[in-house]
Order: sequence, then C-alpha cells, then structure tokens
Amino acid sequence: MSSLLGVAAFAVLLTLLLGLVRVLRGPQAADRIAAAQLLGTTGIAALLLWGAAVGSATHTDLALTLAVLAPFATIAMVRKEPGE
Amino acid sequence: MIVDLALVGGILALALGVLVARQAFAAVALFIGYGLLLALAWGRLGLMDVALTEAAIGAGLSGVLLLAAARRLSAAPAQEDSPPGRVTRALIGAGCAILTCAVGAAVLLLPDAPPGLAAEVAANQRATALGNPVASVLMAFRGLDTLLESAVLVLAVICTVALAPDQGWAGPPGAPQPQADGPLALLARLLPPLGIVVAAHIFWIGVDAPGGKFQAAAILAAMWLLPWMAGIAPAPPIGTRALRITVAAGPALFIAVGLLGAMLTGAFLAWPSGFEKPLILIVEVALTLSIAAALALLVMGPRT
Amino acid sequence: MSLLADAFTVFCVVAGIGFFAAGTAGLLRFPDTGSRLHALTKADHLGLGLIVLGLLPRAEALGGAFRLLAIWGLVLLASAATGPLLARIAQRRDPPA
Amino acid sequence: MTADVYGLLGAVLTGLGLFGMLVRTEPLLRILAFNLLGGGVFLVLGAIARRGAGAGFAADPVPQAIILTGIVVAFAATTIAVALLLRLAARKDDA
Amino acid sequence: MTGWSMLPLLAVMLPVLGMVLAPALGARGAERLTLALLPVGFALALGTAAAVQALGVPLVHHLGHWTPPLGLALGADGIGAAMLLTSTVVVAGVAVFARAGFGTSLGMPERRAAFAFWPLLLAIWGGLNLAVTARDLFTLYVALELLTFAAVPIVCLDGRRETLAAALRYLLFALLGSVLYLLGVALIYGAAGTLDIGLLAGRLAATPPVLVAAALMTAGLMAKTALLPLHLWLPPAHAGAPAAGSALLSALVVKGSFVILVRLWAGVLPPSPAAMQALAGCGAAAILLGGVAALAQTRLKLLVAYSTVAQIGYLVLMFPLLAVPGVAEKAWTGGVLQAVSHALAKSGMFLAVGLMTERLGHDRVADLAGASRVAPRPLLAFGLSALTLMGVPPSGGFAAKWLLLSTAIEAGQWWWGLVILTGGLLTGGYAYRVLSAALRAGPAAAAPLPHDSRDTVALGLALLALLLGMLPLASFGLLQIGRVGP
Repeated sequence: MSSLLGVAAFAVLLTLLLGLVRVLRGPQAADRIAAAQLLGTTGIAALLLWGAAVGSATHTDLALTLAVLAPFATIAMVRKEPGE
Repeated sequence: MIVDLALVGGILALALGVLVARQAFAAVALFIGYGLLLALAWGRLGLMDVALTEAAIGAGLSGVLLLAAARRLSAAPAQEDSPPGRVTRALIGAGCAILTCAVGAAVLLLPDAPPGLAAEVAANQRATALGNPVASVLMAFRGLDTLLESAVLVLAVICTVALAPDQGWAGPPGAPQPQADGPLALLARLLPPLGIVVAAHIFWIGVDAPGGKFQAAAILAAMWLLPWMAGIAPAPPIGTRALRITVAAGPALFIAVGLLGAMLTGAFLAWPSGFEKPLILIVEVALTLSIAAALALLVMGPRT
Repeated sequence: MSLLADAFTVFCVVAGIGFFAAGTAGLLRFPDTGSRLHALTKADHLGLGLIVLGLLPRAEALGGAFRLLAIWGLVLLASAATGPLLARIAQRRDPPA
Repeated sequence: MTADVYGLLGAVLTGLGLFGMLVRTEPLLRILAFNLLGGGVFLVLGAIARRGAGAGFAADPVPQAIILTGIVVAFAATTIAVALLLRLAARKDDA
Repeated sequence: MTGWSMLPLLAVMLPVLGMVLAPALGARGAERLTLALLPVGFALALGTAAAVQALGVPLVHHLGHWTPPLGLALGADGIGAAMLLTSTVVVAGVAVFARAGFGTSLGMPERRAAFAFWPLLLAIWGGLNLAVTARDLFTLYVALELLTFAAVPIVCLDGRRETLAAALRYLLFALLGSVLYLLGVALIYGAAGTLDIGLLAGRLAATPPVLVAAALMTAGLMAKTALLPLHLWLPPAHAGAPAAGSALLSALVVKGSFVILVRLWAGVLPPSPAAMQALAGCGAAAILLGGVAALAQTRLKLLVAYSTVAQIGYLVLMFPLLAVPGVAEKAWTGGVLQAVSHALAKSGMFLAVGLMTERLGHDRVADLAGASRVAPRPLLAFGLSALTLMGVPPSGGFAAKWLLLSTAIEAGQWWWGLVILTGGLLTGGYAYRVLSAALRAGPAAAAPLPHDSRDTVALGLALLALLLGMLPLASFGLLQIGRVGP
C-alpha cells in the first residue's frame, strides 16, 4: 500500500511539473500567479500522499504550513494597490 | 531517484526563468514557484525543519514582499546601471561556469566518510531536554547563533525604519492599504484565527519534531499581514512604545537568560540544570512573538 | 475491513490524481486566461478533496484526520476568496478583442 | 546519491545566481538572483547535512540549524534591499 | 580562567543588548545608554588585554559549557584584544562627536536619523567585537552580516538619492561577499566536520573542496574588506555617509572582514605561497592605484575614501611574510599595527574633514583656502592623521610600515618594500594637496571661533594614532599571543 501511495505522490508531482510550463509561459501575470497557486495545491497533495506513504506526520505539517501561506502570493497580487 | 531528477529539472527551469524574465512580475511569480519546489526538495533531502522554513518564507513572506515591490516598481522604476557589454558578459558567464564546476567538483570530492556531528548531537541531546535535534542545536549547542540571528532581525527592522522619509517616519509602517471588500475581506477575517492555531501547533511540535519558533513566527507574521493588506487592520505607528518593546523583548530576554546562566553556572547561555525545558520554552515563546512582529514589519517595509 | 478501506483509498486517490491531471491539462491547453482559471479551481477543490478523503481512513488518530480536513478547508477558503478577484484582474487586463 | 544530485543542483544555482547578480541591470532582478545564489549555497550545505546522516537522524542536525539561521538572515537582507530599492525609486520621482 | 574569559564575551554582548533595547528606549534613551556603555566597554576591553597579557595564552569561553566541535567558543587572543581596544576607542570618539548631530535634547521630538544612528553605532561596535572574538566560522558569518546591516543604512542616513544608490550598491556587494564566504564555510564543514578555528588549525589538508572553499572565502572577504579589485563600492559609500558614519565605516567595518581573513590564512587554511603573493599583489595594486585615484579627486571626502582603499592594501602585505620563519613575528606586528593605527588615524581624519566641510560649507579641495582660519584644529587633526597614513616617524603608521618594509627586505621580497615607499610618497602627495590648499589665506573669518568639543575628538584620535608609534616595540608582545605560525 505505501509503495502505491508513493507512486501516487510521484504522479501528482508529475502534474505539478507540467503545470510549471504555464508559470514559465504566462503570458499574463494572472496566468502565472494562478499556475503558481495550482503548484501550491498540487504540492500539498503530493506531500500528503508522500507523508502517508512513509508514515510521517511531519509531511502533513509541511502541507499545513503551505496551505496557510500559499494564498498570500495570490492575495498580494489581487488586492487593491494604494491609489488604485 | 527519478523523483529527485524531476524535481531538480523543475527547479532549474524556474531558476533559469527568473534569470531571463523580461518583466519583474514574471520573475517574481517564477521565484514563488521556485521557493515551493525548493521546499519539496528539502523534504526529499530529509531536512524537514528547513522545508518548513522554506515553505513559510519562500512561499509566504517573500512572495508578498517581492510582488508588492514589483507592483510599486512597475509604477516608478528604479534607476538601472548600464548593462555590461557583450565581452564582459561572456567573461562573467565563463567565470560563473568555472564557479559552478569548482563547487560541483568540491561537492563530489568531499571525503567518503563524511565527518559530521550527528553522533555528537545524539550523545548530548538528552541534556537539552528537547526531542528535536535541530532545536537542541539552535537553543543549546549553537545558542549564540540563534541569539545573534534574533538580534539581526531587530537590526533589520531598525534599517527599514531608517529608510523612511523624514516626514512622518514614526507613523504606521508601509504604504497605507486601501480597504478591501467582498471575498478578500472575508478571508482576512476568517483565516487569522485558524492560522494562529496552526502557528501554535507548529511551535509546539517543534519541541520534539520538525517545526518550531521561527516557522511559527513566520505564520503569525502572515496572519498579521493579511488583515493589514486587506485594509481592515491598520498597522500601529512605529513610534508606539508597545510595538518597539514587542520587537525587542525576545532577544533581550534571551540575552538576560544567557547572563543568568553565566552568573549561575559560569558559562553564558548555559541553561541551569533542571530548568532547561521551561526556560527554553519561555525564551522561545518570547522569541516567537518578537520575530513575528519583526518579520511583519520587515514585509510592510518603511513608511512611504 | 482493511481491504475495503484500502480499496476506498485507492479509488479516491486515483480519482483525485485524475482531477489534478485534468486541471493541469486545462491550464495548459485552454486558450484564454478566464477558462484556464476555471480549470484550475476545479482541480484545486476536487482533486485535493478526493485525496484528503482517500487518506482519511489511514490517518493515525483523530488529530491526523483533523489536520487533513483543515488543510482541505484552508485551501478551499483561500481559493474561494482569491478566485473571483483573480478572474476580475484577468478580465480587466485582457480586454476581449 | 540523493545528496550529490542536490549538491550539484546547488552548484548550478550558485553559478546562475552569481551570473544574474552581475549581468542583470534591474535591481529587483539582482535581488532575486541573490536569492537564487543563496538557495544554491543552502542546497550545498543541505547536501552536506544529508551526507552526514547517522545516529538515527535523517540528516546532520548541525548544518540544518545553520541553514535555518542562514535563511532568516538572507530574508532580512532581502527585505532591506527591497526597502532601499523602493526608497530609491520613490526618490527619483521627487527629483 | 573562566572568569577572565567572560570579559570578551561581555564586550560583545553589551553593545548587542544595547542595540536590541535601543528602539524601545527611543532616540534619547539610546543615546544615553550608548554613552553609559562606553566606559564599561572600555573597562572590558582593557581588562581583556590585561588578562591576555598576564596569562600569556588566549582567553576562551565555551558557551553553555559545550565544547567545540559541538558547541561554540568565543574568546580573545592578542589581535582580538588589540582590536577590542581599538573599536572601543573609535566608537567612543565617534559617539561623543555625534552628539552634536544626532543628539536629542530633553523635550525634543524623536528624529529619524537619531533613532537610527545610536543602535547602528552599537551594532557596529558589537559586530566588530564579535568578528574579532568569535572562534566559529559560521558565527563569524553572522558577525559579518551584523556589520553589513549596520553599515548600509549609515551610508544613506541623509536620504539623498546619491547616497541611497551608493548604499544599494554597497549592500549588493556585501551580500555577494558574505554569501561566497558562507559557501566556503559549507565546504569546510563538509571536509572537516567542524567550524571551530581552534580545531581546524592544522587539520585541513589541501584537498579540492578545501581549496575551492579557500578561494570562495578569500574572494568574499576581499569584497567585504574592499580590497582592490573588489573596492568599487567603497568610495561612494564612505564619502556619502555623514562624517561620524564615514569614520566608523572606514576605521572599523572593513577591519572585521580583514581580521577574519587573517585568522583564516594564519592558522586555518593550508598554507599557499602563491595565494599569499596574489593577495599581497592585490594589496600593492590597491596602494598604488588607490593613491593615484586619491591624488586625482576634487572632493575632500572622496579623497579620504580613496585613501582608505590604498591603506587597506597595506594590511594584506603581511600575508606572504607570515610564512617566513624569523620575520613572521615582526610582519604580524606590523600588519596588526597598521590596522589599529589606520583605524585611529582615519576616524580622526574623517571627523576632521566633516568639521572642515561644515565650517566652509563645501568639500572642494581646490577651494579649501581659509580652512586654517575657520577650522584650525580640524586641519591640525587632518595633518597629524596624514603623518600616520604616510608612515612618517614617530607615528603608529611609521612603526607599522617600517616593520612591514624591513621584514619584506629580510624575507628577500624587496618588491613589497618598493610599493610601501611609493605608497608613502603618494600619500604625501595627496596630503600635501589638501594642506597646501587649506593653508592659503582665504576670506577672513568673520567671528572668533567658538569652542567645539568635536575638534578635540578629531584631534584626540589623530594624536592617539601618532602616540602609538612612541610605544616601545617590546610592548607589542601582546599581539603575538595566540598567533599560529612560525
């Protein structure tokens, strides 16, 4: 079972790397930020699967930290600017 | 192994993307992705404490800081130096290639039996009453470094305050934030309580497992920044005594406890035996609050 | 029992990966920013949700399960709050030509 | 083996970061390049930590602690550089 | 033994504690705290020097009773004690001088520059004390960053555009330097499994990782010390800062990375004659090119800043001589003496230039006429400092340069002697330019000169640099304590 979960983690990681293409290509800032947000979510999923595979609670804590902080880049991007 | 190579490829692609990006915005977005992948890479290396820190800093605070800077600069770009000529660039490129090869060779040629301190840490960890070996190093074996690091953060806050214009420098830090409405305002009210619980959790597990004061402080700082960015909780003025005391309290307490150790046992930063754990926890709590305040002030930046 | 739980986990995780793959494919293939954002939110919500669901039976204690659900909740919350704003920005900066 | 892969990645990032710091002219991109360079240095240290795994630890805790301190200091440096840069940009407006 | 070793530790921690508390105390409180700490710091430095001298061995304090390699050690040897004393004296002079510009009298609102200046002064003091006493390579990295973060805002305290640009350039240079140093530290740890200077001594073989680390650390520290060709950040930064700040930057901040460089090559890294010749070659180029550049400057502050570039060159001339048995001891004394006498003379000179600029209203070298009337005492301080920089007897600079010159000849490396002599002539040239312009009669001074205690500070520092040369050579035995080498 744990090796199966490890494979699943790898599969999620692969979709994460494919998503990189959008971060790299853009073309709009919104594209890049949205893709970066997807990277965050995918990374969280990969960490959860990986943590379950190796039976480590620390991976879940790492995913938790990412889940709390990942929206910040998007927020910094979408909020109104002073004077806007 | 394939996982590692895939991750390395992704990190390299993003790093190259940052370097060749035409707009600052794109570079920052790529950099945020880079930080995220780097956090995963730390996990693969088995350095979970570092992974947590990278997630907190790279994915969270750095992103906010740099995106805000990119937005401000797109309105008023800073002056640029003249670009180096073609020959200079080729020379610099060759130099950097040599550096890469030299460092790469050095990494590969390190002694086969790695000399390290893992065994020493394991042998002495019991004396620190902490279960997390990294916390033992940070709070006991290399406590001086941690103390100085917290002092460096205070100094960095002083630096950013010093960079404000003379007019109104003691007012609230950063640019005034317009009030957000709708979903963002809702998020800014809902997330902080949850985030504070997460921060407390990360702090507490840090005693015996990866995690700890700095990661918790970064999350706390983010929870302060969110309502500030949404314009629903203005930052207190820099002139406020309470704010300044908050920033100074942690490092000052750390030094005071260090001096206490010097008086009681004859060595600075020695934790009096029997009281290691409670004293370390008290100092860590104070440090967490001070570091959180310092990090938030650093991201807000000087008053503009 | 354990076999049933494992089957549940496998089913959910595979479905979750499917959503992530679909979301990523949408992000890469769809022609304009708006529809790309749409693809992304689907993957966010459902993919992660299914994986969390699948891992729930394996969580070591109540605390573990709680953390998994908290992660999903946090991601949902953030995505719900920022999604519309991101879409607005995408529209404003990309006027339909 | 894992350690070597990431150590080499660190070496490449070091070179890339240094190149960016010396060749790019926009100050913000230089600051980003400095962070790439810093990440490379920390990865080299991380590879060394991983090589030193033992005594029941997945990695040598001493270099791990050093990386943590280093990341904090590098972040502080980044904030100072950004503050300085924004002040400089604002100053150009008034002049 | 343990009791004495607490002295250098307190000399580090007191300024750091003061810096941390300063924002909470406010500008006025921080100013008074700084002034209160000065005598304590002086007593600690003096006590450290006396203890090292009396015991004849370096003081070492093991923090938290943890011994290296696991724990950290901090202590003072001869060079450490000498630098502790130097930093305290210079900081004291600058602090008294700066009260006029950055003081806050009772009831006055807190000003930004005053709020920032005092903690930055304390941070430079603590950072330098740490850099000369820490015995762990990573703690030294933190010390370097402490110095950088304190020095950069001092450059742009006035908030003008040029100084902001100079500060940003300085920051990027300095960060590059420290990150390269850190990379070297990482490789050293990978090769040896410890970062303690005492344990590393003699333990590092010349393997590829160690050689790469040596190159990286040397380059990083050269950038921090502003040794040619990595000096480009220095002149605009040192010339842009307010006088009190320039004095700190030129006298102290660049010395921190220099002392680390000395510790690395005299004891830690495997000896490499070729690298030492190359390093001294950079120093020789700095002496000559820096001197020529100083001669060509039209602004007084830039002239003094280029003079710093040149004087830093003298510091590294000692490196190839340290491996030569018989002369190593004298070369070491010469190098350390150069660091100390330059710190005293250059702080005096920058303070004097600040006073002259203030009273004349400009710092153009060509229009200095009349300076002898409006600023006679600062001009005297400038002249006395110049004697040390030139190496004219009986100044401290003379003792330093004479020791370096004679040991170079004894070691059969006469070419360094030629460089020292030429450098002295160049220094004489730019000092003469300033003095001859300043001694010309200018517009008559309107009012009688008010007494300004800042004149005394500048004069005092310059006199100390001069008096250093009158100490009998035997009294420098202190400097040898803890020296590794032949």
